[in-house]
Amino acid sequence: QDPTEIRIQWYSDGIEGEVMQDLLDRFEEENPDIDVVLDNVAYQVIQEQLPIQLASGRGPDIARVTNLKEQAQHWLDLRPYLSDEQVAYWEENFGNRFDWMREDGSDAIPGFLTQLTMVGGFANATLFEQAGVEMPGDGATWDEWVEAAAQVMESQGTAAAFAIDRSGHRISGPNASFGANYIAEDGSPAPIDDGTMEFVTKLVNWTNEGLQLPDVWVSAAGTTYRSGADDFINAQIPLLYSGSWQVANLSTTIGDAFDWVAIGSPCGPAGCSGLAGGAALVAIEYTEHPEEVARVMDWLASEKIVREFSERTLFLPAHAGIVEEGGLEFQSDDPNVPPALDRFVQASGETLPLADQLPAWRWANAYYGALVTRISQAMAGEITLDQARELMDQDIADVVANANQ
Amino acid sequence: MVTAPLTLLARIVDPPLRLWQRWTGLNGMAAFFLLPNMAIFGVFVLIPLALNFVYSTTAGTNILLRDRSYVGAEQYARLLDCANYLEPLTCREDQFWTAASNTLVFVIFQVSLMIAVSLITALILNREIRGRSFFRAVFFFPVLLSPVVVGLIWKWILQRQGLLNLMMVNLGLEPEVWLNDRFYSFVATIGVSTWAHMGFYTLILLAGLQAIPKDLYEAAEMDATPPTRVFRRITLPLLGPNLAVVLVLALIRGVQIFDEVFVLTGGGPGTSTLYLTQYIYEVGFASLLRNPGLAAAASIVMGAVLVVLTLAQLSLSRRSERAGER
Amino acid sequence: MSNMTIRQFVGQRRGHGGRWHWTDIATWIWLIGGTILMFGPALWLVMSSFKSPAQLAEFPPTLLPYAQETVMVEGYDDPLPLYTARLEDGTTAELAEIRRIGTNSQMVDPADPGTRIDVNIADRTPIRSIGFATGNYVEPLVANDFPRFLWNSVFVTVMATLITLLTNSMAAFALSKYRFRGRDAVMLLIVATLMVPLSVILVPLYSVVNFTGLLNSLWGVILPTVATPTGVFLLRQYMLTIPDELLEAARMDHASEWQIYWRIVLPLAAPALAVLAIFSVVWRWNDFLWPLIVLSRRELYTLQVGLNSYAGELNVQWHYILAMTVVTMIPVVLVFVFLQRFITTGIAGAGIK
Amino acid sequence: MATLSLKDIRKSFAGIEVIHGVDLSVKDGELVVFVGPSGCGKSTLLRLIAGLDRPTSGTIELDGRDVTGVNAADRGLAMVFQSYALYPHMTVRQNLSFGLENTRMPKAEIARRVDEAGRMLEIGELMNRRPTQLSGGQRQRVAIGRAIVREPSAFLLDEPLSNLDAELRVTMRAELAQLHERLATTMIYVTHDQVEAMTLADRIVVLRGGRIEQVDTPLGLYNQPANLFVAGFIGAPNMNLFPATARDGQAELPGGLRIDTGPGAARDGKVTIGIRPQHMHLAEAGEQTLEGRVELVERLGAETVVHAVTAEGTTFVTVLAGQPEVAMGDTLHVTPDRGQVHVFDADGQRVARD
Amino acid sequence: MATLSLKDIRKSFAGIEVIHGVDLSVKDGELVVFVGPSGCGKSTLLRLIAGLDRPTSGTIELDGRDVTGVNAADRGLAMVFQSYALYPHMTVRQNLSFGLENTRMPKAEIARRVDEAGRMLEIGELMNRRPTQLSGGQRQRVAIGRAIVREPSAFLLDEPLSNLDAELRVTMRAELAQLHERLATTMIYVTHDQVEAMTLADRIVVLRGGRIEQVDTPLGLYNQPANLFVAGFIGAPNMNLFPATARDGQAELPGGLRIDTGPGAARDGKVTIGIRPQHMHLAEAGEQTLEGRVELVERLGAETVVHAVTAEGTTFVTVLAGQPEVAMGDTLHVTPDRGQVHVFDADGQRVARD
Ligand SMILES: Nc1ncnc2c1ncn2[C@@H]1O[C@H](COP(=O)(O)OP(=O)(O)OP(=O)(O)O)[C@@H](O)[C@H]1O
Ligand SMILES: Nc1ncnc2c1ncn2[C@@H]1O[C@H](COP(=O)(O)OP(=O)(O)OP(=O)(O)O)[C@@H](O)[C@H]1O
Ligand SMILES: [Mg+2]
Ligand SMILES: [Mg+2]
Repeated sequence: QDPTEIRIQWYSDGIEGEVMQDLLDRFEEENPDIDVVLDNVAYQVIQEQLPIQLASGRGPDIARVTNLKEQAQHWLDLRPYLSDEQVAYWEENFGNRFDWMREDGSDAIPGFLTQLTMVGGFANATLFEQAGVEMPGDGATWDEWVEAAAQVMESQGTAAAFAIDRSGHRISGPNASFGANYIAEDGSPAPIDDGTMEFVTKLVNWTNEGLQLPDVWVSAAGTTYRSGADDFINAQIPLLYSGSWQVANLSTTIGDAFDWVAIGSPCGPAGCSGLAGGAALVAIEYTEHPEEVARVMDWLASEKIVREFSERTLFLPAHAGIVEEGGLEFQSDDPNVPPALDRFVQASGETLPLADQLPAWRWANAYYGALVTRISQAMAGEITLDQARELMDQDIADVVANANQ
Repeated sequence: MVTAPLTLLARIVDPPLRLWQRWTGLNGMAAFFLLPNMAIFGVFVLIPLALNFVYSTTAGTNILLRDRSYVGAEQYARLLDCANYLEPLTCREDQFWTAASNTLVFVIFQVSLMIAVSLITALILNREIRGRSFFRAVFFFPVLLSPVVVGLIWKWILQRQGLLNLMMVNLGLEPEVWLNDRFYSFVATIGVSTWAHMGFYTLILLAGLQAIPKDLYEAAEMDATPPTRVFRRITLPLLGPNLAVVLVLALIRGVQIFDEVFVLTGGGPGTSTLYLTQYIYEVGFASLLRNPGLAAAASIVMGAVLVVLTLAQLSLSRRSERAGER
Repeated sequence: MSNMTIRQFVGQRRGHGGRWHWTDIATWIWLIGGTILMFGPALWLVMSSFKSPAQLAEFPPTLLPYAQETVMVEGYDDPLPLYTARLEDGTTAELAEIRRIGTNSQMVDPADPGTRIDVNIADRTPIRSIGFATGNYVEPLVANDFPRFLWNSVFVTVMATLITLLTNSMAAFALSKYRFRGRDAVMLLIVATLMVPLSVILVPLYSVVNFTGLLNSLWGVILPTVATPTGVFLLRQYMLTIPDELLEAARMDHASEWQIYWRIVLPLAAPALAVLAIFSVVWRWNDFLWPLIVLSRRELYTLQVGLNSYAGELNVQWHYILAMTVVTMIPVVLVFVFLQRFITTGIAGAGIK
Repeated sequence: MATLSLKDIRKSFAGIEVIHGVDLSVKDGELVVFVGPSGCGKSTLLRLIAGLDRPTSGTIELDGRDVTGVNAADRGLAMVFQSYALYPHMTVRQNLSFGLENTRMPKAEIARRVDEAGRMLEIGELMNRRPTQLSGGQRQRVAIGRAIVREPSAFLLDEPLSNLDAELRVTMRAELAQLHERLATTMIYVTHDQVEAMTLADRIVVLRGGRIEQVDTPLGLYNQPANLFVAGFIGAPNMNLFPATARDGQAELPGGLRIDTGPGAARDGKVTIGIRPQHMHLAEAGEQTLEGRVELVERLGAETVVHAVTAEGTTFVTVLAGQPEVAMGDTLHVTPDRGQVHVFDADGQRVARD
Repeated sequence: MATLSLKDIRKSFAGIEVIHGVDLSVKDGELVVFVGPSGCGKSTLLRLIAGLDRPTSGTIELDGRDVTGVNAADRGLAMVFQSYALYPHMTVRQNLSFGLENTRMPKAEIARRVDEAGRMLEIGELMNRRPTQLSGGQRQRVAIGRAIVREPSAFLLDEPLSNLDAELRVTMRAELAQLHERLATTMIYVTHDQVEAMTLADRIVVLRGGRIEQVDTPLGLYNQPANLFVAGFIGAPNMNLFPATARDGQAELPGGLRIDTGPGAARDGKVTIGIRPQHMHLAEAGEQTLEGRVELVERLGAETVVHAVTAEGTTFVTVLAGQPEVAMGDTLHVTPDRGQVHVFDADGQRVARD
C-alpha cells in the first residue's frame, strides 16, 4: 500500500526549512507508511493565500502560521487522535500557549509553537565601548537607554541613536511598560489610553529629534512592516529594538564586525515588558488523514525533536520542559549568540499581564494596525498626536464594527 | 521550424471553417474568432469581476462570499463620506482619499514621462544605428525583473547609505536621505516605475513605427519637411492606434502601481507615496485590517474612474485611429 | 536597406560625408545615458547576486562582490582573516587577526606566528579581494527541486504564450476587421477589464478556479491568464493599420476568412505578435501571485513560486533571491533576443498604390 | 462560364450616392469594357460585382443566381485591383500561388500554372522577390498573374495595363485576348486606353457620373455615339464639336461651311455638329473649307495633331497623316469628310443623318 | 531653374546592378522624358536624382554642384511618385498644403496655390476627402498636385497620368506643358504613353535594362532610331522589322520586294529592314507589293490596324486610315513608302540611307 501523503506548508526566515526537512526525513525513515512533503512557500503565501484556501475548506494538512488566533476555527483538534499519555505531554509542555491558537473557550489542541519569539533590544557593545559610554544595566529606563545611545551617536557619528521595528506589535511591550491597557473589561478594545500615548509621544519626539532613525518609521505608510536590523548590522545605530528572531540573522551578517548584546526590554514606570509571540505548527481541520497528522505532529512535538530543532535554528523553544531544564546547546560558534538567547529567555519572564494577554486577544491586530499607521503619520507631521489618538480609536472601532457584521 | 505543426493544424481546421463561413456568413466568422478568447475571458475575468462587485456590497472579515453579510451600498457610503473632498483628513476613509489624490498626481506625471521617454527611445531604436539589437535589449531589460527586485535595487541605490549617496560623496556633494524626503520619494516612485516599465511601451511603439509605410517618409522628404514636423504630422498621427495602446496601458498601470513602490518607499514618508493599490491591498489583505468588502468597493471606484478616463482618451484618439483604418 | 529616407529620419547619420547632425549626437547621448541608467542597476544586480548576505547588507555598498582574504598561520587550525593594521609606531603592516575582544584586536604577523600584536579595531582595515559567493546559486539549485520547477515553468510559459497569441489574435482580428453589431461594446468591455488589478479579484478568481476544478493543476495557472485584455487591445490596434485592401485581395483569391486571418493578417501583424509573445513570456515566466494561489503542491511549483520561498516573515534571504532572479532571467533574455528581430520586419505599405 | 446581371444598382458612400441605378447584363464569355472619366464609378462598380462592397440597393445576379448578399470569396471571381494589393510579406511566387492553394490544388499543378503565368507575364525571373523589390510595371504584372492563374469563371480587371510600356501592353493585351478566348471566361475590364477598349471589347460601357451613358460595340460607339458625351469621350483626340444653329435643315459652321443636319433633326434650332479630327483633310482647291490659324502642332511621327482657331475664335483639332510641314501661325484650310459628320440636337442626343 | 548632370551612375540592389553607368545632362528648363520597357530602371533613376536613394557609384550634379551625398530634402526638387505616396491621414487639402507649410509660406498664399492646383486638376470638390475616399485617378491627381503647388526648380514625374482617362490626360498634359512654360522649370518625366512622350518632350531618353539606348528629340527618335531596339520601341504599333540579306546594295523582303540599303550599309550581308505600319499604303495597281493574309483586324475607328502574315510566315502590321473593308483571311497588298524605310546593319545599328 502506498504511504499516506501528509503536506506541510512551511515558510522560512532562515535555515529552519532545511532543518525541518532533515527532521522529516528521519521521521519518514521511522514511519515508512507516511510520506511527509514539505511545501516551502513564501511567507506571503501563508499570510494571503492560505486564508483563502482555508475559507474554502481546503489547504495543506499541516501549516506553519503566525496568524494563530483569527483563523483558529480552521485548526484541527488533535485531542481525539492522541492517547491520554500524549495529551498529558502536550498539555504539560505546550498548554500555556494553546489559548493563542484556539477559539475562546475551546479546549482544543491545535498544534504547538515551533518557536517562541520575544521582543527585545540589541546593543552594539563595540560602539558603546568606542564611545566610552557605559551601557545602562538591567532595569534601566527607555529614557536612560535612549540617552546613552544618543551619546554614542554623538561620539561615533552614527545616523541615529536607535530604531524600533516599524510594527505595532513591537511597541506594545513598551506601551505596557508605560501603563497602557488595550483591553476593555468585556474583552473588546479599550480606547487608546494615556499610557499608550505617553510612550507614543516619546517615540514621536525622539524621531523628530533625530534620535530614532526616521528611515524605519517615517519612510513608509500604512501597516507596512519595516525592520531597523540592516542599520544595526551596519553599525549605523547603536541600539535596535526588535526581537529574538534576529539572533541568527545578526550572527550571520555581523559576523566578527562588532560585539552585540541582547538587552531585553528597557523599562517604563509600570515595568520592563517586551511581548511574546511566535509561529506555530498547526494541523488543519480539512485534512483527510487526521490520524497520520497527529502522529507527525506528536513526533515533531517530542522533546528530543523540539530541542534539536531549537538548537540548530537558534530559536527560542516554547516547550515548557525544555525551558525549565535549560542547557540548550545552540549550534553557533558566535560567542555573541548564547548570551543573547539566554537574555531573551530571561526577558520572557519579565512581561507584564497585558503583554501576556495580547497574543491570545482577538483585537490585537486591529490595535497594532492603527498604532503603526497613525504614529507614522504623526512622525511625518501629517497629523498631530491628538488627531492620531482620535484616528486610532476610530480605526479600531471600524475594524471591530466590520468584523462584527 | 516550430511552425510546421501549426501550419498543418491551420490546414486541417480550414474545411470545416469554410462550411461554417458559408453557413453563417461574416458575422458567424466574427463570432468564431471572438469565441475562444471571450469564453476564457468570461469565465476567468468577467465572472470574478462580477463577484468582486458583489463583494463590495458585503461586510465582515470572512473571505468567502457565502459567509459574508450583505450591506448594500454601505461600503461605498463609507468610502465617499467626506466633509471636504480636497481635504482627505476630513474624510471618514482619509487614507483612501490621500491615496487617491497621490495617485492622481502620480499618474499625471508618470504617464507623461513614460510616454515621452518610451517614444523617444522607440524613435531612436528605430534608427539604423549600429548595435541596434543590443540597445533594444538594454532598454527592455528592466521589464524582465520582478517588481520586488526592482524596488530592492533602487532602494539600495537611494537609501541613506546607498549607491547614489556614495557617488555624491565621492563627487564632493552633500549626501541626502532621499527616501525620507516627500518630494524626492515621489520623484523616485515616478522615476523607478518609469525605469521598470518603459521597455514595455518602447517595444509597442517600435512595432507601431514599423507599420508606417516608408514611402510616406520619402514623400515628406521630397517636401523638405523638417524632422520635427515629420514627427508631428506623420509619425504621430500614423502611430495613433499604437499610441492609444500605450496611453491606455500606461494610464492603467500607473493607477495600479504597487509592488515596486511598496518595496521602495512603502508609501512613505508619511503617506506621501501611498497609492491606491497599496491602500486596497492593506484594507483587503493585510492581516491587520482585513475588510475585503471595503477593498472591493475601493477597487470598483478606482476602476470606474479609470474607465471614464480611458473612454475620454480613446474617443480623443478616435480620429487618429480612423486614419489608421486604411 | 536601400532606403535613404528611413535613414534620414529614422536613420544613421543625417549629414552625409561624415558630418554629424545634432540628431545623431542626441541619439548617442540618449543611448549611452540610457545604457548606463538602464543597464547599470541591472549589472549591479548581477554582481550583487554573488555577494554573501553580510556583504549585501553592507553600507556603503560595493560594486563588485568581495571576500575577506585569509591566510593559514602556523599554529592555528582555521585560516585567519588578513588586515592592514596601523601600528603604534605609525607604520602599517599586513596582519592576521586571531580574535577580537571589544575594541581590541589580537593580531599576528603571518610571517612571524610567535608574537601577538594588539591593535585597536579602528586602526585596522580588512584586506579583501574580489570573490564570488557562488553558493547563492548552487545551494538553491541543489536544494530545490529545480529541474521539476523549471519544467513546470517552461510548460506554463510555452502553453500560455501559444494560447495567448492564438486566441488574442483571433479576437483582435474580429475586432479590427469586421463590422458587426456590438463590436464597440466588446472592445469597451475588454478595455474596461484592464482596469482591475489581479490582486483585487484574487478571491473571486480563486472561487472560480476552485469551481472549475483547476486547482493544483498547471492548466489552472495557464487558462486564466491567456485571455489578457492587454494582448487583444495591443493586437487590435496594430491590425487597424493593416490595409483592408489586402484582405479584399485575399477574398478575391477565394481565401476563407480563416485563411485570411492565418496567412495574411497574422504574418503582417508579426511585429505586434512578437511584442505580445515577448510580453507573454515575460509575464508568465515571472508570474508569482497567481500560481501561488492555484498551486499548493511542491511538484507543481513553477520556478518563481519555488524560489520565492526565500521570503520569510521577518527575514528575506536576498542573496538567494537575487541569484535566482539572475538564473530565471537568462531564458527570458534569450527569448527576447530571438523574438525582437521580428519586431522590425515591417513590411506594411508596400504592394498598395 | 458566367453570366452577370446588375439590376438598378445604387451605391452611396456616407450618404453620397456615387452609382445612380445601373442596369447591365453581361453574357457568358463576353468581354465588356468599362470606360469613363476618372471618378465616374468604374472601380466602385467592379467592387460591387466582386462582392467586396454591398450595393445600397439593387441586385446582382451571377449565372441567374442572386448573389447580392454572397461573400466575395464565394462568388468565384478573380480581380486585378487598381492598386494591385499584393501581399507584401509573400514572394511573387507565393503571391501567385496563394489563390490556388486555397482551392487545395495539387502542388504540381500550382507550380505549373504559376510558371506559365510567370512566362506569359515575363516575370519568371522575379519569382523569389518581394513586391517591394519590384518596379511599378512588374508589380502590376504580378497583380494580373494572381488573377489569371485562378482561371475563374469571370475576371474583373481594373486598369490592368496602365503601368506597362507600349510594347508590353500590346503583348499583354494579346495574351489577355487569347486567354479570354481559350478559357471562354467572362471579363469585365476597366481601362482608359482607347486602343485597348476598341480592340478588346465585345461591348463597351460608357459611364459618366455613376450612370451608364451608352452600351455598344466599339465601332458602334465610334460611329454612332448616342450623345455629345460619348462622342467627345470616344476617339482621341476628341471629336470637334461646333455649336451651330440649323436653318432649313442646314447648319453653318464657323467660316461659313454648311452641313446638312439630316432628316432626323429639327430643321431649325440649335444643334451641335461633331467632326472627328481624323475626318478632315487638307482642303484641295475649290473645296469648302474650315479655316483656322495654327496654334499648336503636335508631331507624333506617324501623324501630326494640329490645333487651330477660326476667325470666330472656335478652336478645332485635326489629325494629319505623316509629318506635313505645318507651323504655328500658318493658316490651315481643311475640309471635313461629309459622310463622317455627326449632328446632335439641342439635348445633346445624336441625330441620325441618313 | 536647374541643370542636372549624371556621371556614370550605377546602382545595385543587394549586389545586383540594375543601372549600369548612365551619363546624362539635362539643360535648365528642359523637359526630358524617360521611356523604356517596364523594369528598365526609370523609377530607380528618378529616385537617384531625387536623392531618395544613393547611387552605388557615380556623381549627380545639380546646377553644377555635386549633390551625390545631399539629402532629398536639400535638393529642392519635387516628385510625383509612381505609387502616389499620399498621406492617408490628411485630407486632399492637407496633402497639398503640407509641403508649402514647411516653407513658412503665408497662409493666404498657400490657400491660393492649393485652390489653383485643385482647379487645374479638377479635384476642387474633393478637397476635404481623405485619399481612401478617392478613385484611383483622383488620387493620382492629388499626387500631381502635391508636386506642382511647390513650384520647385525641377520636377520629377513618374508616370503621372497613367491612371487618367484619355480626355483628362490630354487636358493634364496641356496643363503640365503650360506649367513647364510658365515656370521654366526643368522636368524629368517618365511615361509609357507615346503620345505624351512625343508631344511633351524636348528630348526623349530611351532606356533599356539600365542603360541609355538613345537620347534625342522626339522626331529625331522617330525618324532616325539609332538601333533596332529604339526603332521597335518608339511608335505604335511597333515598326515592322524584316530580317533580310543584302546583295549588291539591295535587300529583298519576303514576297520579293527589293529595298536599297543605301550607301552607309555593307553592300552584302545581313541587314534588317524596318517599316512602320503607318508607312505602308494599300498597293495601287502595278506597285511592288508586300503580300499577306490578314490574321487580325483591329478597328480603332479613326484607323484600322491590320495584322497579316506573308507566305513565308513573317508577320507584319499595317495601319490603314479610317475603317476600310478588310476582313480576316483576305489577302492584303501593301506598298511601303520607300522614303520611310529604315535599314539596320547586322549589329542592329541604323544605317543612313541618304
Ligand atoms: N528594392 C529592390 N530590390 C531589388 N531589385 C529592385 C528593387 N527595386 C527595383 N528593383 C529592380 O530594379 C529594376 C528597375 O526598377 P525600376 O523601378 O526602376 O523600373 P521602372 O523602369 O520604373 O519600371 P516600371 O515602368 O515598371 O515602373 C527592376 O528590374 C526591379 O525589379
Ligand atoms: N470610400 C469612399 N468614400 C467616399 N467617396 C468615395 C469612396 N470611394 C470612392 N468614392 C467616390 O466615388 C466616385 C467613384 O469612384 P471610383 O473609384 O469608382 O472611380 P473610378 O471610375 O474607378 O475612377 P478612376 O478612373 O479614377 O479609378 C469617385 O468620385 C470617388 O471620389
Ligand atoms: Mg478606379
Ligand atoms: Mg517605375
